[in-house]
Amino acid sequence: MLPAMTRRSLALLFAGLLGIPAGVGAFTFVYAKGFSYLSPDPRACVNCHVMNPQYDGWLKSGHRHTATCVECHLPHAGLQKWVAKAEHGFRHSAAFTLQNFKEPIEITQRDRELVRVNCVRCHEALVQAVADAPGRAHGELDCLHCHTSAGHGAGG
Amino acid sequence: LLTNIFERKQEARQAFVRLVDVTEDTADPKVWSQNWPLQYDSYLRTAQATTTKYGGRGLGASDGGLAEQKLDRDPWLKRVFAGYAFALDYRDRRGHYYALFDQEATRRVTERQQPGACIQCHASNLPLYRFVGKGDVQKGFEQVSAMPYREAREMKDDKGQPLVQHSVACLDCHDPKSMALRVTRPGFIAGIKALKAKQGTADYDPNRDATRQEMRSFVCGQCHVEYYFKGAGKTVTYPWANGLKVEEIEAYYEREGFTDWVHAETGTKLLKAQHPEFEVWSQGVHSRAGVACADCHMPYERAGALKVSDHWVRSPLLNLNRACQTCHAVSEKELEARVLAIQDRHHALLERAARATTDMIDAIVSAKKAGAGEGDLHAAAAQHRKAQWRLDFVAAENSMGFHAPQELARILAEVIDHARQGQLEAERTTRKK
Amino acid sequence: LLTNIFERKQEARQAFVRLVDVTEDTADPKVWSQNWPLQYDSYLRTAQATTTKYGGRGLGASDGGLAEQKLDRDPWLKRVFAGYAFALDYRDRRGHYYALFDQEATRRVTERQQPGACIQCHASNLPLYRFVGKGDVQKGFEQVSAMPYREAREMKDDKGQPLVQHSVACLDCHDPKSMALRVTRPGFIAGIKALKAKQGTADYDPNRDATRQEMRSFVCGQCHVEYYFKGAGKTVTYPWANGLKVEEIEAYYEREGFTDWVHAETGTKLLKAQHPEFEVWSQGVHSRAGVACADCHMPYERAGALKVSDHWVRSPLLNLNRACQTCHAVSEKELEARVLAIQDRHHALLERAARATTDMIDAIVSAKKAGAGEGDLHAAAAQHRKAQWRLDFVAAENSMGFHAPQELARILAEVIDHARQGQLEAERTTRKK
Ligand code: HEC
Ligand code: HEC
Ligand code: HEC
Ligand code: HEC
Ligand code: HEC
Ligand code: HEC
Ligand code: HEC
Ligand code: HEC
Ligand code: HEC
Ligand code: HEC
Ligand code: HEC
Ligand code: HEC
Ligand code: HEC
Ligand code: HEC
Ligand SMILES: [Ca+2]
Ligand SMILES: [Ca+2]
Repeated sequence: MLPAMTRRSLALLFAGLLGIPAGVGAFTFVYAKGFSYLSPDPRACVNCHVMNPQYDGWLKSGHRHTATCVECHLPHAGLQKWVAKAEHGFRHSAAFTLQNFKEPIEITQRDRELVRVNCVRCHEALVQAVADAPGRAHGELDCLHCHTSAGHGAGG
Repeated sequence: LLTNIFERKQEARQAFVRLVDVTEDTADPKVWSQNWPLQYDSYLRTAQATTTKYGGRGLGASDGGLAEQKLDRDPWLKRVFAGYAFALDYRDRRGHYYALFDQEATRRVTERQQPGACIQCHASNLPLYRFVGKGDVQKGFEQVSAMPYREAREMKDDKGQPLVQHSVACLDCHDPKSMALRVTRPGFIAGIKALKAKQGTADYDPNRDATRQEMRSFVCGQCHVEYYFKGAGKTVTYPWANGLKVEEIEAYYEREGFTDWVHAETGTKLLKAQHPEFEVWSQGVHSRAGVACADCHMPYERAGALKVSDHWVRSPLLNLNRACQTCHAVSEKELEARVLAIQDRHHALLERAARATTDMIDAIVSAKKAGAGEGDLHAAAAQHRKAQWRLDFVAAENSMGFHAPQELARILAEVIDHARQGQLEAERTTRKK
Repeated sequence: LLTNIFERKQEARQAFVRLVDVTEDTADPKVWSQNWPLQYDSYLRTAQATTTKYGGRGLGASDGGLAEQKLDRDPWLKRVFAGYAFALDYRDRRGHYYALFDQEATRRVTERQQPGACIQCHASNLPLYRFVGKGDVQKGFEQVSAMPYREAREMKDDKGQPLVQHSVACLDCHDPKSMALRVTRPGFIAGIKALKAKQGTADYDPNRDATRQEMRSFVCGQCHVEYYFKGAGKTVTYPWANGLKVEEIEAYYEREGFTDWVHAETGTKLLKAQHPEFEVWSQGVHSRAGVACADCHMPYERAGALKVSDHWVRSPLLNLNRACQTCHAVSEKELEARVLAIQDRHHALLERAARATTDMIDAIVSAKKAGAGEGDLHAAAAQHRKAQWRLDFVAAENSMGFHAPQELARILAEVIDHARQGQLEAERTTRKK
């Protein structure tokens, strides 16, 4: 039996090579229900208890009837979507398995912007008059500046 | 639901069609209203009289027609402004609709000589500036500032049309071509440039360099700021070259050797502070968190299928759900209670600081009666100048403590320290004898 | 790998297994550790020395072994406490591990006579109270309070086992049967009851009536509070019958006609304020929002799949992500900057208030030198008493302004007002002559 460290690095290498969702190797992937990433079912995301707070928040939010996790957290243009799923899948599964992530979990800048794009995607009609200020540095209105709890709290 | 959203999209298609063309010469908001009726309708509401516990009392309780007279409500104001126009007539603020009207009506203008500089923040004045400056706004601004108030106010263009007709209006905050936010007040543009230079950014131009979120505060910072009229040209100037903190601005004035007026009772050379909302907000946790003036004073409101900015600029306490609740998920009652907890505490401390200041004035007056000369009262006068500047900086700020509770309490503590030391110095002169 | 995740899922299910039985007599945390090793491990960490800009400096920079000497860092403390034990030795606080040790080591105990009352907050003392009270904690508490310190400290049970061996420990905050939070300090139980009565709730019992969230602050309020020793019995008493605000507590003491000591230089009868964290927190926006001491000082941390409370009770600045980020979605750097903005502003104002107070002391001293008698100095003494009470209330509070920034700045403003007026009164006496 190989020492833990080597096992991990091997698995990561293996995952890296495959470059497919979940990353940390087929076994773990299945075991951890990594297939979550292929499913729009919110419960899928919270196979990882580390995300229970966000799931609980979502259950309280006005969006529980209208938007699932992936609606906000994954891009919705064909290819991009699969790339992001793979990237998420790898990063989250790896982090979860190695337990080397910072808590509370903090959304990355990239994902934050991704979410914002999804807000506008659904609410375009409503916010078309305000969503952008053409010709100005950082002209796009940051929905999360006011709606931080959207998707995860009473505020939406 | 989806169909629901779909229908909305249909409606929305027709939003903001430019029916009329608006240009740099379109000062009249009525014209803009044809393109942007929603914003115009709320803008007109600034004519409504509103009241909150400490907010501006639009209707003149004390004398009909005009806003409430602060001098009657807080008699100590008369005392600390002795010898200055503000001891004559000093009222509550009210909605933007009244900006021009109230300026003309105040006895500070009707009974005292005032310069054209006053107009910078009380009228939609770009056409005036461009006309006088022959196309050059900056030149026009400088020349208008130096004119007597009435002359500037009654300027007419070549066709004999009056150039100053409208209060704060669309043109002042929006680029008529793109509708993007912009700042137009020469005083602000020069002031923010000097501030950024001090902070290490050379040649700053807000209309070019500011983010959208910054602009949502800058447009207000055009007017809700401390200012003075510099030199014989009476150029409206924002004293920010040294920073925005109360002592940084004070240091700026000391370097300039500037004085607004001489106190009638004590003979001390004093400074006047005006509505430093922008400066005070910049010291609070909301500004740290990137919360802009417009976030609270012009929150989005849902108008049919559209979300638009509420142009009824007013006290957020009249609109807590939109102004606060998107960020603070607590009841309106609790939000109001939090504001009042801050304001009541602040108000009591302000009264205490005012008492210390008038005690100092009493002491200097009786010292003079007892024969103390200017030389003897030098130390007392120095304290009077510091105390008055700080007291006024807080009293003239319009949020009754909310914009930066700890910072404003800190400044009031300094008022008391300087006022009581001024009192000590004054009493000592009589002891010396 | 597989096993790694497998373990996670196991942990997730497993609850506490009771390996040993703990009872009201189990003061030793080592025993509890067998059932709750995670909490015990973090609890032990309170022995570690930590430092933040204004937080308690665990290691004695100024003299090895003990925490840093405040009297050396802030010499004005020596002056304002002249004639009192606190002018002898007054150090920074540090972790709970040291509570008992530091109390025995202070010169306030080694060189001054102190009562058993001191032990209420520095040791796990329920066994002692029950033993002395023959099973009745309240009786035991009263009798122990009246004893000389050493006698109480060295009490032994019938088997000759020392009754006081442990610093703050599990038993003090937890019911050994259910592990539920509980308050055990007689002083707190009586104090909160009096406070609730004033607020209209008769016969309040925190262990019966408090919500869990309230208990998350009450357990701390057992000790992090202002107190005094009432009467000859030296009963530890929390002066809350009139409310928790600084002036409400002052009014309580005036009604009691209580005095802690007489100032050596001025002869004024003064009050001592001790660590009013609970009282000050109750005036801030966090307590309004229902944020408890434990939320920030004992945040949950994930140990595998379990969530446990971090029993390494310490400065939240050492643990910003868990202490704050659950509620504030901003970077740790920004959070620290917000705290320091509050603390730096507060610290500068505290220094200003201290200067005003020592100036007043100087003035009274020279007035006495100049021959002023007690009668002449009556008015000055009244101001001295008010100023000192407020200054100490803020200085003894341990968050350097954070727990309630505006309220603490407001109190410091009042310190300055009273101190400078005391100075005026003192100087006037010499003028009268
Ligand atoms: C294999 C376990 C696991 C699954 C399944 C999982 N996550 Fe995560 N997720 C994590 C971990 C661990 C982190 C923390 C990673 C870090 O901070 O580096 C995380 C972080 C995140 C973040 C914040 C960090 C970032 O990348 O921006 C988001 C958003 C997120 N997850 C969304 C989702 C969504 C949506 C799903 C379902 C489609 C999902 N997760 C499924 C384990 C998982
Ligand atoms: C309506 C949009 C929306 C939906 C639906 C949604 N989220 Fe989020 N999520 C957000 C936003 C907005 C943030 C960023 C919050 C912030 O900036 O603090 C976020 C942040 C996160 C984070 C990072 C934690 C943080 O506070 O930064 C995780 C993990 C996460 N979401 C997981 C989920 C999971 C799991 C689901 C489904 C149960 C879900 N989200 C559903 C909008 C959404
Ligand atoms: C400056 C604060 C702010 C920002 C930024 C912001 N909103 Fe809002 N939003 C509000 C307020 C205030 C309301 C409530 C309006 C009302 O109740 O009339 C609101 C309401 C909404 C609503 C609900 C309308 C309804 O059904 O009641 C949606 C959807 C919405 N915003 C989406 C967005 C999106 C998408 C963005 C980003 C493009 C965004 N918001 C940016 C303040 C903001
Ligand atoms: C999958 C589509 C979708 C996405 C993505 C989405 N929303 Fe929504 N949202 C809706 C629907 C549908 C409603 C309910 C109908 C309505 O009010 O428009 C809603 C309601 C809201 C409301 C009204 C309050 C409430 O809870 O009912 C707010 C505010 C809001 N969304 C903001 C946001 C923000 C901010 C984001 C991005 C973080 C976002 N939405 C992402 C579809 C979406
Ligand atoms: C976080 C919310 C918030 C922000 C940001 C904010 N304000 Fe305010 N403002 C308030 C509140 C609350 C009051 C108190 C209103 C009252 O007493 O009725 C107030 C009062 C005022 C008043 C007096 C209003 C009246 O009715 O008398 C003015 C003028 C003002 N603010 C201007 C500004 C300017 C200019 C800025 C930006 C530089 C700003 N505010 C930023 C919340 C805010
Ligand atoms: C061109 C100058 C100018 C600009 C730009 C301006 N204001 Fe004002 N504002 C005024 C004047 C002048 C008054 C007082 C009017 C009066 O009392 O007659 C006023 C009054 C107010 C009041 C008091 C309203 C009341 O009901 O008491 C608030 C609040 C306010 N402004 C906020 C803002 C905010 C927020 C912005 C930016 C979005 C802003 N102002 C931009 C000049 C300006
Ligand atoms: C830098 C911008 C600015 C300049 C310059 C300015 N004002 Fe104002 N003025 C304001 C703002 C903002 C308010 C609303 C806030 C307040 O009332 O404190 C106001 C309020 C007023 C009011 C109503 C409240 C009161 O004070 O009675 C009057 C009258 C007034 N100004 C007259 C004048 C006169 C006269 C001058 C020239 C000596 C002048 N203003 C110059 C910005 C300005
Ligand atoms: C005191 C400054 C001020 C004045 C005067 C003003 N606006 Fe605005 N306006 C704003 C601000 C701030 C925004 C928000 C812009 C942003 O977020 O980029 C805004 C936004 C708008 C928008 C974009 C959509 C929306 O509602 O956010 C339109 C259209 C608009 N204003 C029209 C007008 C019209 C028409 C007038 C005159 C009747 C006017 N404005 C007067 C400050 C002002
Ligand atoms: C766009 C977001 C946003 C809006 C709008 C907003 N706030 Fe805040 N508020 C914050 C943030 C961020 C803080 C800092 C503490 C924190 O991170 O929660 C804060 C802090 C506060 C505090 C505590 C700080 C202090 O000075 O005591 C109060 C009280 C408060 N807000 C009240 C209000 C009220 C009342 C309104 C509306 C008039 C309002 N806020 C509007 C985001 C907002
Ligand atoms: C919202 C968070 C928060 C809450 C709630 C809170 N505190 Fe604090 N506390 C702090 C911060 C931040 C500091 C400053 C720490 C520093 O300066 O290193 C502090 C400092 C302290 C200190 C000094 C710590 C040291 O290292 O010197 C003590 C003792 C303390 N708090 C006790 C309490 C008690 C008792 C309560 C409840 C009655 C409480 N705190 C509530 C955040 C909090
Ligand atoms: C009501 C609870 C309580 C009582 C009674 C109490 N203490 Fe403390 N003591 C504390 C708390 C809480 C701290 C930590 C906060 C601080 O240092 O301000 C502390 C800190 C100390 C310290 C370390 C810091 C310093 O002051 O040098 C010493 C020594 C000390 N106490 C001695 C005593 C003595 C002697 C007595 C009796 C005269 C006593 N204590 C009574 C609660 C109490
Ligand atoms: C039985 C009394 C008692 C209780 C209960 C108690 N404390 Fe303390 N606490 C003390 C004493 C005494 C000290 C000072 C120890 C020393 O300096 O020797 C202290 C020190 C501290 C410190 C300073 C730590 C450092 O590193 O500087 C913090 C923070 C603190 N307590 C917070 C709390 C919180 C939060 C709670 C409730 C969860 C609590 N305390 C409960 C008596 C108590
Ligand atoms: C100064 C007070 C204090 C002391 C001393 C203390 N605890 Fe706690 N403990 C708490 C608080 C507060 C909680 C949170 C309880 C809640 O949220 O209901 C807690 C929670 C717990 C829990 C429940 C699970 C968890 O972590 O939240 C256990 C088990 C526990 N403590 C064990 C211990 C043990 C063992 C000791 C002694 C080594 C100890 N405690 C000493 C205050 C204390
Ligand atoms: C359980 C939730 C919670 C925790 C934990 C918490 N806060 Fe807050 N904080 C709040 C709330 C609620 C407010 C009030 C404003 C608002 O509603 O956002 C606030 C306000 C503030 C403010 C502005 C008020 C003021 O006094 O200036 C600061 C700064 C702040 N928090 C910092 C911190 C820091 C630092 C910590 C950690 C040591 C912390 N908070 C922990 C919920 C929390
Ligand atoms: Ca001025
Ligand atoms: Ca005391």
